[in-house]
Amino acid sequence: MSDAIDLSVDFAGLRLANPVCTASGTCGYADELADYLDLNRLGAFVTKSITVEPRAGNATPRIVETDAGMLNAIGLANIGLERFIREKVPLLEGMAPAVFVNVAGRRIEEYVAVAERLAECGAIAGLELNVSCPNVKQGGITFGTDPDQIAKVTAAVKAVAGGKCLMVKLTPSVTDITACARAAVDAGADALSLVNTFPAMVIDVASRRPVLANVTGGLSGPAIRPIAVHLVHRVWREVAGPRGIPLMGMGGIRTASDALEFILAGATAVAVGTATLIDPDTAERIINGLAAYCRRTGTTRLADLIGAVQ
Amino acid sequence: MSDAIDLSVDFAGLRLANPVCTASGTCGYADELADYLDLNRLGAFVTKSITVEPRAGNATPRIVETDAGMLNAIGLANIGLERFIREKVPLLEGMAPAVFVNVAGRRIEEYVAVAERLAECGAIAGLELNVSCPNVKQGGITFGTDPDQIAKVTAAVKAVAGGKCLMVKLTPSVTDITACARAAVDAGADALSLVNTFPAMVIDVASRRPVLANVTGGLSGPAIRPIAVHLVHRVWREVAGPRGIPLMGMGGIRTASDALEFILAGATAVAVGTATLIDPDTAERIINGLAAYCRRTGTTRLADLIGAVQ
Amino acid sequence: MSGKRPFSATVFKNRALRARIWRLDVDVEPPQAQTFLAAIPGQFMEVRLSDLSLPRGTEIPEDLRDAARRQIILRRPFSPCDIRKTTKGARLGVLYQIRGPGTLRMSTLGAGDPLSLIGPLGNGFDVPADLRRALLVTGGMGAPPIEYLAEYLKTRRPDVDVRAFAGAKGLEELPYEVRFDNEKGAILDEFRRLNVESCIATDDGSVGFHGFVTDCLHHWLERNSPGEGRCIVYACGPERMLAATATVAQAWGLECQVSMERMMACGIGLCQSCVVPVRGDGGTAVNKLCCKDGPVFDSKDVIFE
Amino acid sequence: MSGKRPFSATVFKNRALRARIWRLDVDVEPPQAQTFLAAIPGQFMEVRLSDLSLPRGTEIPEDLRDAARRQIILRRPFSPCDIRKTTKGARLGVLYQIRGPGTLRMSTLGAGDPLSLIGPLGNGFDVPADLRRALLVTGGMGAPPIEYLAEYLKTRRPDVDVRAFAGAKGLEELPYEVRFDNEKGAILDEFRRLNVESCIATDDGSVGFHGFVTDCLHHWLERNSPGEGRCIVYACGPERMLAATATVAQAWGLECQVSMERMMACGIGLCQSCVVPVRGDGGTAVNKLCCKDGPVFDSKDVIFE
Ligand SMILES: Cc1cc2nc3c(=O)[nH]c(=O)nc-3n(C[C@H](O)[C@H](O)[C@H](O)COP(=O)(O)OP(=O)(O)OC[C@H]3O[C@@H](n4cnc5c(N)ncnc54)[C@H](O)[C@@H]3O)c2cc1C
Ligand SMILES: Cc1cc2nc3c(=O)[nH]c(=O)nc-3n(C[C@H](O)[C@H](O)[C@H](O)COP(=O)(O)OP(=O)(O)OC[C@H]3O[C@@H](n4cnc5c(N)ncnc54)[C@H](O)[C@@H]3O)c2cc1C
Ligand SMILES: Cc1cc2nc3c(=O)[nH]c(=O)nc-3n(C[C@H](O)[C@H](O)[C@H](O)COP(=O)(O)O)c2cc1C
Ligand SMILES: Cc1cc2nc3c(=O)[nH]c(=O)nc-3n(C[C@H](O)[C@H](O)[C@H](O)COP(=O)(O)O)c2cc1C
Ligand code: FES
Ligand code: FES
Repeated sequence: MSDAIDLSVDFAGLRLANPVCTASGTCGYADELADYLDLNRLGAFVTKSITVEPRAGNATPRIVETDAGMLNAIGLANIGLERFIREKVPLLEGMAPAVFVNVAGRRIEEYVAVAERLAECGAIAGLELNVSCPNVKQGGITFGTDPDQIAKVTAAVKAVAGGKCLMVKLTPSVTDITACARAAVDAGADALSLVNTFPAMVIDVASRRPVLANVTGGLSGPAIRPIAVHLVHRVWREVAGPRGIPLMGMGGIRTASDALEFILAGATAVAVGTATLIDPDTAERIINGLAAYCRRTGTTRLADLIGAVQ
Repeated sequence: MSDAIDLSVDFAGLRLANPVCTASGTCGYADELADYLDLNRLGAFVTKSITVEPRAGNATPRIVETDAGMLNAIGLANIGLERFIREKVPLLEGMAPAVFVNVAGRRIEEYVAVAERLAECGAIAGLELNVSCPNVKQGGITFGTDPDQIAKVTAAVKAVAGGKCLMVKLTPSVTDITACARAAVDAGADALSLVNTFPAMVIDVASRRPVLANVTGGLSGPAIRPIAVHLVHRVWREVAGPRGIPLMGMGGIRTASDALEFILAGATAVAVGTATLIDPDTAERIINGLAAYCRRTGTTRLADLIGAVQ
Repeated sequence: MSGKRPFSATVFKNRALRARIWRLDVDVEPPQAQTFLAAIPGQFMEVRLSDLSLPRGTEIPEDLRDAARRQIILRRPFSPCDIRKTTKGARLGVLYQIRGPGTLRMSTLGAGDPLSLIGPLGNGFDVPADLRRALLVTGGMGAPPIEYLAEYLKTRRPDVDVRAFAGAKGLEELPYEVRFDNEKGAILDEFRRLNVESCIATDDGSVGFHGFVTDCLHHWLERNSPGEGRCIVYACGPERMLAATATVAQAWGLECQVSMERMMACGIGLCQSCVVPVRGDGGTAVNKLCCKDGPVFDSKDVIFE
Repeated sequence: MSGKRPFSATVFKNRALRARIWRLDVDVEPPQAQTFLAAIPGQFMEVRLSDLSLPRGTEIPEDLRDAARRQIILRRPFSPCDIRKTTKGARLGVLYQIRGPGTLRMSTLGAGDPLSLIGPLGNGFDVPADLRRALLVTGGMGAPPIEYLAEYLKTRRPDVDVRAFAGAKGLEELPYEVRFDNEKGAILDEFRRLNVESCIATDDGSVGFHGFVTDCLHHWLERNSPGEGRCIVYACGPERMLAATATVAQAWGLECQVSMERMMACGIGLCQSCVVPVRGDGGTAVNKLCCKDGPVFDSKDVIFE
């Protein structure tokens, strides 16, 4: 790679070697992915959601494929806060990329409890607040669609986050995503990530039942990319750009061109989710592709492309 | 086809020979499609949007393909109310299927003006209110996302619709689609159609410009189907089912199985949009496929499947 | 009447002419064979490519790798470069450039493969009975309908004098067989075989005249003048080239027909995606459909971008 | 260490055994050839099928036509039915049933085509050193790993007595070559070649025993008893069949290993889509991953549906 090209970006004060990150829930707690990808090449690593108590998640089937996408209804299955800190945080310690831990809960106190404990971990650079998981019966999506609730949970977590970068993850299934973005930023969010999955459903016409045991699931993958690019662009133009808040864009990213669409639309970082499930080394191929694009187009600083769509 | 199978459905008092319809904006005013499809086999025909004045629509490019979908930003290009009545309504007169005319406008008075004139045309069975077009700068989507506005425009049109079946078309890009559905039904809608397209954007990374001249467009096609099925199911369960209001479901329907997903989710009728652009005889193939499904599964009345998902 | 439904043709042959320019021949049986044999150059067809496989990863050019991943759904429009009678029906030639996921998939077609087509669609070039001279101008992948027009005129209208002007960025983008003739320099074999004089222009000067094809046309007119009788300029290529051709034609007082390109979702008049603004009555702009009213328009009517 | 990345194998052969049951053989070169030669039966691989073409419309069975249209993105898991050394590396056999858009596309692969694989993945069947008898039970498309296990045991553990019980809905769904032996009636050629006695059961009685394969197993145990030394029942097939096999094994006090199936998005432990509930310490249910902790589990641990 030409050393004249600078892929690094400033993400709310964190220097990321490049903008390419993992998307929560598609990369485990890092160790699962290490066999398939050089984790140290990532811009940032975002863990799957952590809740106070361990959660078994939903019954199977938990996934179903759709045209150019997939539905998941994992149900925030995770090992719980304490086991995470005991077993997984030590593994994150040596990692070069910034580590974000995705935090979920049903009530504000649960978010606060997780954030409080994680604030003590030196290996963790930031928290991503999952206020928008569509696959949990109580809570989850209700926080994510109500700007007041977003503000409350953001402010509460901010108070205990001890200087960690606080990123709030927005759901796309709202009438006005800029209202949610504004609420999070006003309440102290240092960054925003978008988009989470879309509530969706597949019916097996032979059995006349929903395919997923949970009935509905969240749609991700290339199918949703053009909607996600649009939402990133709106949030960038109306909220994040003017306020100097960085965005982590995601939704169907599979190639460097896909990532560039998000960057040009206003994302400082991008996250790869579903594509990692298909080709676990996708993030690395995207990083190489971004460098190649810069070389081809004479771009010396990738950061100059952020929000640069005309 | 076995004569023991009854594909017909009762749609707000209209008897449709089968549930398969065209989706507004993908089938012209009927004559365009006649070379490719036996129009008389359709359940209902829904015209492209009509506005009071003729509209040239947006600049080109007006479409761009995406993964398993496409964006359009036609901008309600149409010949205007008077030319429509003069040139197109006579062609609709002989048609066997029920004809719905899709009505659009920027202000309530415009919807009323169009509806008033169309109420006089005997060839027209119903009106579809497009309160949700994402590709028109003023108006359009703003009506569609605000339950109060939906109620107002619905009530105003209902007052002049002179007994025509009034169907209100909902946008999927809202926090709570059931609130919009309820507003329309409370204001007098006889039926609801959903979903319209999702606001979306594709950026050409070589030129660093949006591909569409209009910057954004509406995403349609198989990519959105699982979201649309979910929304139809929600509206059916929470509003339409209990109130006895029929739904016309659409979004990515391409095969009989796709159509059956919508029917099982609660749609009384289904509309084919993007798939007609690819294979103009799709609707006919779906009708045949529905009959085959009924035969295979021993279903004598297709209408028994409406909302029958377990 | 719903007689224009999609139908299945059969691949006869598919091969690369240049790195990115391929030629596909497909066989069409009756009754569609008849409608294609009656087609006018400039008419096109919509081809379904979405179910075909991608070429192997290594065979996909670097710059198309990301685009190749797009899971396509829409048909693609192509204007035949050749339509001829066979014992069983008709054989259509498609000259195509590999530009994205659709044409990449097209290149994996092999003999015997089925291919779903809709067509012939749109309005082709108008060839009036009193035509005496046809000046054919093509730029880049505007070639196919012009190539067919040349053949069409030579076989059906031997009374018309035909000459061709072909432009491209460079030799690699010139969708013809180039030959070197001792006397005339580089010539295009397709036109030579038809006995049509051709002149080549390339932006990079890699072959033929170094410059625009419209300059070639202009120079030729300066040297030869349009001559006696009705003379029409027929053009297909990038919009800027069509606009320049129209300007040259106008300067010489010649009629000019241009075949326009637009992104098309349906190709049959349903979606309104392909509008071309033309001058309506009283000079106001009116949108026409490239797929249904075109793709061939009178250049005087078109409001170029 | 990121040595398990997707890699490209090359198709050697691909052919139909029955209407819906095909066999694919792919060649794998070093270094992956070594890891596959060291693979344990029951391990699997994730195959990328999304870029392949669909079969012609007419070759797609009626009941799969709608499903065939799905534009797939996920890889598909398959357990090799055979892994053997070649001069250049290893050859993997994949026995597959056409069930949807992925396997339909798989059937269009031809010799020389590249195929992207990840693997070998998961944990295979455990074959302890003191094993004396292996009772192999398969239902439907549970066949491939069991077939490989039979061969694996015969070649690497000649000290173990192996017997197979194969069930299916009917003859057409039995993914083996069926032969008729004058003495023994219908037998499975794959097992005969390995010198493994096999017993067939079909739900419709179209071949072999009319009934469940677990009844076959039970009857056989009644007639023969498990015998001396350690005996393990190895099973792969639909969950209900696995549960029934576990019950029979338990009734006879035998160990039983089952290979489970789940809808898998990734196959490598990232997505948590493939959980199998097992009895944890103290009897509480704990979720294990079918792809990473399995697909082979001790039947005593599994909480069947
Ligand atoms: C009436 C008509 C006739 C045509 N005849 C031929 C022909 O004979 N031979 C040939 O090689 N090509 C022809 N084309 C263009 C051809 O349709 C496109 O090259 C093809 O659709 C590209 O598909 P793709 O998936 O490979 O690339 P895509 O990714 O779909 O397109 C690659 C790029 O090509 C451009 N493009 C694609 N389609 C169009 C279009 N319809 N109008 C303008 N720009 C477009 C866009 O800039 C796009 O970014 C014709 C187009 C029209 C409208
Ligand atoms: C570890 C493992 C090993 C396997 N080995 C083989 C093999 O050797 N040979 C073989 O033919 N098949 C095998 N399968 C099943 C195979 O993966 C599916 O048949 C294949 O993915 C179907 O893909 P499709 O696109 O054709 O059909 P889809 O449309 O994806 O599936 C068709 C139907 O099959 C069922 N199905 C698909 N995938 C799974 C799954 N993973 N678990 C349970 N049900 C499923 C669903 O009911 C679905 O409706 C294996 C599965 C697993 C998990
Ligand atoms: C299997 C799966 C599990 C996911 N789990 C989580 C999760 O635990 N927390 C979260 O915030 N997002 C979760 N997501 C959402 C992704 O992080 C991402 O926002 C979304 O999938 C869009 O990106 P993609 O299209 O690249 O997958 C999950 C997505 C998938 C596919
Ligand atoms: C090219 C195009 C034009 C459309 N024009 C209109 C329109 O004028 N009025 C309207 O209500 N919906 C319009 N729609 C939306 C469709 O009627 C339909 O709601 C949507 O496309 C989802 O269905 P589909 O996925 O089957 O296309 C248009 C869609 C397309 C693709
Ligand atoms: S391409 Fe659809 S109207 Fe022309
Ligand atoms: S399939 Fe993804 S964790 Fe098992």
